[in-house]
Amino acid sequence: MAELSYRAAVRDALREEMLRDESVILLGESITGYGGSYAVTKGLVEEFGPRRVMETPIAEAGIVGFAVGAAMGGLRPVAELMTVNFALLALDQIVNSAAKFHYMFGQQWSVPLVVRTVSGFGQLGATHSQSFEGWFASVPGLKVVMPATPTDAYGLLVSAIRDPDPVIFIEHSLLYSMRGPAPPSGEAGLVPLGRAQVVRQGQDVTVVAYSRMLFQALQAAETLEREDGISCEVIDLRTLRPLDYPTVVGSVRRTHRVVLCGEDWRTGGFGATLLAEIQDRCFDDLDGPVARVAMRDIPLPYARNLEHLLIPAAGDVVAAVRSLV
Amino acid sequence: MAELSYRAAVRDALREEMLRDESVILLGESITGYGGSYAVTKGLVEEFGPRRVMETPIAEAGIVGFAVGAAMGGLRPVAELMTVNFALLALDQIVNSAAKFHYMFGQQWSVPLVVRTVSGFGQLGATHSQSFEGWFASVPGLKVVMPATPTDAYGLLVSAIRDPDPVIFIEHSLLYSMRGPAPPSGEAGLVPLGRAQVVRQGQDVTVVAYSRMLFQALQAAETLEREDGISCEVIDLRTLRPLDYPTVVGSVRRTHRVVLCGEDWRTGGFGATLLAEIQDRCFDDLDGPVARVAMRDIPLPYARNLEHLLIPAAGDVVAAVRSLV
Amino acid sequence: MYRQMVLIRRFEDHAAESYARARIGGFLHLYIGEEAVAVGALNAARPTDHLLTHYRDHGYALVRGCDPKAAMAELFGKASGLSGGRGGSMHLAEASRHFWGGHAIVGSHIPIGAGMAYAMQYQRREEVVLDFFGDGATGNGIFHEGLNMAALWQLPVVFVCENNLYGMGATLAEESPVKDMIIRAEGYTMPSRQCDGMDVFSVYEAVRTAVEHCRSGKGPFFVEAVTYRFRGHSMADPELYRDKEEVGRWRAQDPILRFGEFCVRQRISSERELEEVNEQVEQEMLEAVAFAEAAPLPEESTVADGVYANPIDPEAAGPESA
Amino acid sequence: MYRQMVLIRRFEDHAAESYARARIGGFLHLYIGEEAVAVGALNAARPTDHLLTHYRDHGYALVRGCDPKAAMAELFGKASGLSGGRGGSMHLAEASRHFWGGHAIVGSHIPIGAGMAYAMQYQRREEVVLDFFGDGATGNGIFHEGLNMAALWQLPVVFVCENNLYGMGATLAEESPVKDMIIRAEGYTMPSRQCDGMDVFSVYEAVRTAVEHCRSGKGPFFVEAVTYRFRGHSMADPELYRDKEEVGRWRAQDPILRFGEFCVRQRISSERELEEVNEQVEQEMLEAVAFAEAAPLPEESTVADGVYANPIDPEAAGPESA
Ligand SMILES: Cc1ncc(C[n+]2csc(CCOP(=O)(O)OP(=O)(O)O)c2C)c(N)n1
Ligand SMILES: Cc1ncc(C[n+]2csc(CCOP(=O)(O)OP(=O)(O)O)c2C)c(N)n1
Ligand SMILES: [Mg+2]
Ligand SMILES: [Mg+2]
Repeated sequence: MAELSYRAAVRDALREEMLRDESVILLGESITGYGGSYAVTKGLVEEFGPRRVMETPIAEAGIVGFAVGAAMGGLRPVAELMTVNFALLALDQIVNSAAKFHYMFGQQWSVPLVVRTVSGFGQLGATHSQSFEGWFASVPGLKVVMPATPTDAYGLLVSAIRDPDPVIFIEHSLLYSMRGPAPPSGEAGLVPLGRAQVVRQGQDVTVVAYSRMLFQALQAAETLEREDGISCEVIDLRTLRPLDYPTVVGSVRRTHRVVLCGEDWRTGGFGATLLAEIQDRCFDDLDGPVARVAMRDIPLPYARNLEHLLIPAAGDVVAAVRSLV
Repeated sequence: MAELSYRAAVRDALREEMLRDESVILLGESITGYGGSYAVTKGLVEEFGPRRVMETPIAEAGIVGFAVGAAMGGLRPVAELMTVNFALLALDQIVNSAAKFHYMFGQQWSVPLVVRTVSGFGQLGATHSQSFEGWFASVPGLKVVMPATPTDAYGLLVSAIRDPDPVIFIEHSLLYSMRGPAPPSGEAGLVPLGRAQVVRQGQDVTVVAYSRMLFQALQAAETLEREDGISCEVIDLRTLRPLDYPTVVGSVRRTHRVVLCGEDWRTGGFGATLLAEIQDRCFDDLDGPVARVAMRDIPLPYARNLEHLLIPAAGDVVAAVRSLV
Repeated sequence: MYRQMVLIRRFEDHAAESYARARIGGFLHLYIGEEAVAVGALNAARPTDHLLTHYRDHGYALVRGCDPKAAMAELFGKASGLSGGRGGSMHLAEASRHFWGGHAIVGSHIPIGAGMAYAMQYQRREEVVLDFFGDGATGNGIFHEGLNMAALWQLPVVFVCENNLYGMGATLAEESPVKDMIIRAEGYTMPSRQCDGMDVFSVYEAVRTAVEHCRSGKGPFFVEAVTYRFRGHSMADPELYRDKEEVGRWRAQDPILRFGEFCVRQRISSERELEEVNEQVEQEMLEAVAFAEAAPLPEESTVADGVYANPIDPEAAGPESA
Repeated sequence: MYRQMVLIRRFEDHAAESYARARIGGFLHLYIGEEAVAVGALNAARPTDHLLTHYRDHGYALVRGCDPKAAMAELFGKASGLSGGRGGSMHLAEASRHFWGGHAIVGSHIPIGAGMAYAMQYQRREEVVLDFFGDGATGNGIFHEGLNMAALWQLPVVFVCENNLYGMGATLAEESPVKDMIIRAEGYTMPSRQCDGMDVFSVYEAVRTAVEHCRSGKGPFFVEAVTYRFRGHSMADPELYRDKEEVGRWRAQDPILRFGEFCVRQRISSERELEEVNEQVEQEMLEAVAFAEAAPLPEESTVADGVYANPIDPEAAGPESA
């Protein structure tokens, strides 16, 4: 079976949608000559020209506002924010413009916009190593997608571009070079928004993850199987809003134990959001508290040894599962 | 006993700190001639002059960035953001400048800054009726205060101004005219950051609230006592970060049932944050799921009847408590 | 144009009165005194040109041809309001008339207007964009980002700064290092024109020039209309920051009086004819208020409708597949 | 000044080499080619004047007098680094030398500099603020907000735009409607001066004028230094967007060669003396690297220290009071 990288999968989705639909345009910082800070859009300006692949000033709020307007004017913009950290500068446009117009103006128009951005770390320092999916996922009107595999990156991005609502699409810098099976091309490769996937079946504990943490969870599951004989069911959420509760709840009802994995801060991160929702739906099914693997509440330090201490890893998932069983 | 309004309590705290310490300055939009959009700073520019009460352009990010710099230069700025909705525009400066410098630069300096802002609603429309305390409270390096009473507004604001760390101080527009006992003046009126208060003692259910929801909770507690004979313990958090877990946990261990009250969105709001932390600390003490009273996940509509449907009220607290008992 | 200005004035008088009767809630920002700007500007453009405004939006809506009944019903929070009662005074819109809303976050619609202009240019459509905002908005970073992009990409968008000399309570001197807003355009080498916002002709000419400039592919244009609001910033404003004398001086410049006198002087209309217009409009406004009063509230069962254009309900999708 | 330029150059050569050996991680933005800007500018100011810069900050730190050992140790993520290993290359700082940091969010330190300048003015202190940023930063709203406030309140801050003709990969023409950054200052009627950023004298004179202007209470000043980075944006940059020929043309303008030739021509120093400086500096840099290599890592037990200056631990406060 053909393989491709997560990076190439994102690029393929962009390219194919641009070929299919002339109204799809890209815009962002250093996405042309530089090819994108993670080389995702490399080659696209050469293929589609600067009218469709727009190099922008360093102006995150302006980029998203501009894209909202372009969407209202009939285009399907895909705006790249270089990393999710800089999305803070665009938050007003995301929350108060993109997410609100459809409802607030009485459904007169929608904002078919995709904001692509990236989470991740690697000695980048405190301002460049944050994860804000919990914040985005709390905003009514937004959809939030965080793919873990090339197949999902491709299939979900195509769905996001075709969706009439604003979608925040968060990639992960440490996954770009990861390879996986190439998705079936065209419609067969579409992955619908709002559907989680059970990536590994198991009976003892439900481990919920997304993006990079999926692989930490899978690795932990193998360790636990081998060393402790614990069977983990691993769920990849893929879309954080709207969230596929039937899949999560169905699993919890069978295993009665849950570990949630994320990279954002423990206090108020997406793990807290999900914990609360699971508690609401499954309190009587739980044999113990829902465990969370998350970032400690510290601005991520630069020093390699300190950073290493803080970044959630497979070992943390193993420890969390063991604490429950 | 002398009474004063929540508005006057905030003003008194500002005024007294300005009299005590020349390095305290105020800045914000329409805080001079207009007297502040909620008339909190009325009269202060006349008393202290425009050097200490600065009218700013409409530039939220700039205001907070400027205040961060002023703090680094030796002042104690209190920046007013007209409402918490506009704080979205300043989020980068709050999260990446104010909250990070102390840690990221190896503790070389701190940022003694207070950002005063306001939550609330009243047919103001979707962009002007939001609550973001859950977001702020998730940021390491920030302190977050939401007073409910004049006494606390006074005492906590004085503490916030004297604190060396950045504090987000969120008032409530619907409380400004509320009157309460005047705080003892001077040091005796200080209320320390990070301490909750048990406002009403009870045995059956712990009801955790802050800001306006405290009064909804107290009203609900009376109804429940009267109509159902249920005894509620009502806790006013006052500070959301750092949070006074001993007080909350101590109460939960006695009552075994909890209702959390807030005005931000159910999904990912502060209620979810708190629920997760209580679950971590008290799972075995709980007789049932932690209930939440929160805003439904809808951009708040303008129409009075629709808005009324959505805003958390005492009746919702009553229903939540009844669902547990 | 006389009729349009009177329409705005009388609409707002009734709105203010309905606000006092608590039929309208929240924020109500009146346009009284500034009517010549919307009337002059929108008459200089085509009805298909795209329109975005700040929250002080009643005037633009009415000149754009929105039904005063539906506009008033929106202020009353009724289902038949322009935005279904969801938006209120600050969020009037009528997409079919290319009126894309009042926007309540100061300056937020400036890059949005630039983006719409790009969409027009991209699709080789003829419409240009008109984007209105106040003097206060020019201090915000989003103003800079929007103008910068429009200049960089030479987009067909007219930025109209309604300089009414005040933000909310801030005077121009308190909020800006420059008195003339057209100086702002210099940092982008964007052509600009200042005009008298109390004179409908002056506004018309400036915006006419701007629209033609844009439509002929020469890029964005910046218009400053110097004007004055006769009322407070919103109905909640106690107006402590300006004196009666100053307001009086500006009231003497009332754009409706000025234009009315001009019409009579030039024998375009008689005083009687103008009086008739006033009366017709008043009648129409009484009907609009009556309509808004009688209109049904939004159904409570619909409160959650429309958060998404494509609501995806995983609960409805059945058990997962994998 | 020759020594300072060589110091920066050699420091960064070693940093690049250490990055290649994976002793330094994350982002490493080199200043090579731009040395004349930091050297010219900081020599025109007092050591007590406040300094804020963007993430391309090694040069400023060294000219300000920070110990190269501690700077290199910071790049290595060691406890004895300038910021205790918490900051890394982008976040050097030394408060005791009034160097308030490299800042990694583009433009974020621009209003911060304005605020510090206000604090100086307020306290009637003599220090002025120097705030350095790139051409790319001028497209961001925060640039506008910061300059606007500085102009409005006439603050003692010198904004130095290091125009190296590129953002990350964007050319000037792609990111800005104006080629000369001093045009940006016009929207605030802020005085400005353009200078040759490859010529240490040119920078010195411009910044000298600016600093005197500020110190004498005349308000902010904008300096544009046109310069060029000889290396990629950061070590991760494949540099696909500019050709060797262009880089070669600028390398011929190398500020160190230019200044060295000048010194020899004017008989200020002999070639031999310059060579000696080079060798001394090289020696010093070898020591700095050796120091950084040998320095201890931050203690893991300290990882949570310093999130707050006043950590309040309610758990430690004992049971609640009520
Ligand atoms: C980003 C933001 N900050 C603050 C406000 C509060 N606010 C509403 S209107 C206004 C004044 C705007 O003045 P100007 O742009 O001159 O428009 P005018 O009201 O004079 O028409 C302010 C500060 C807001 N709505 N949005
Ligand atoms: C707000 C923000 N957006 C994007 C980035 C990513 N980024 C880092 S440096 C850079 C280019 C900056 O160019 P310029 O200001 O000219 O400085 P130079 O690197 O040329 O010195 C970009 C886009 C960032 N750090 N912050
Ligand atoms: Mg105004
Ligand atoms: Mg540059």
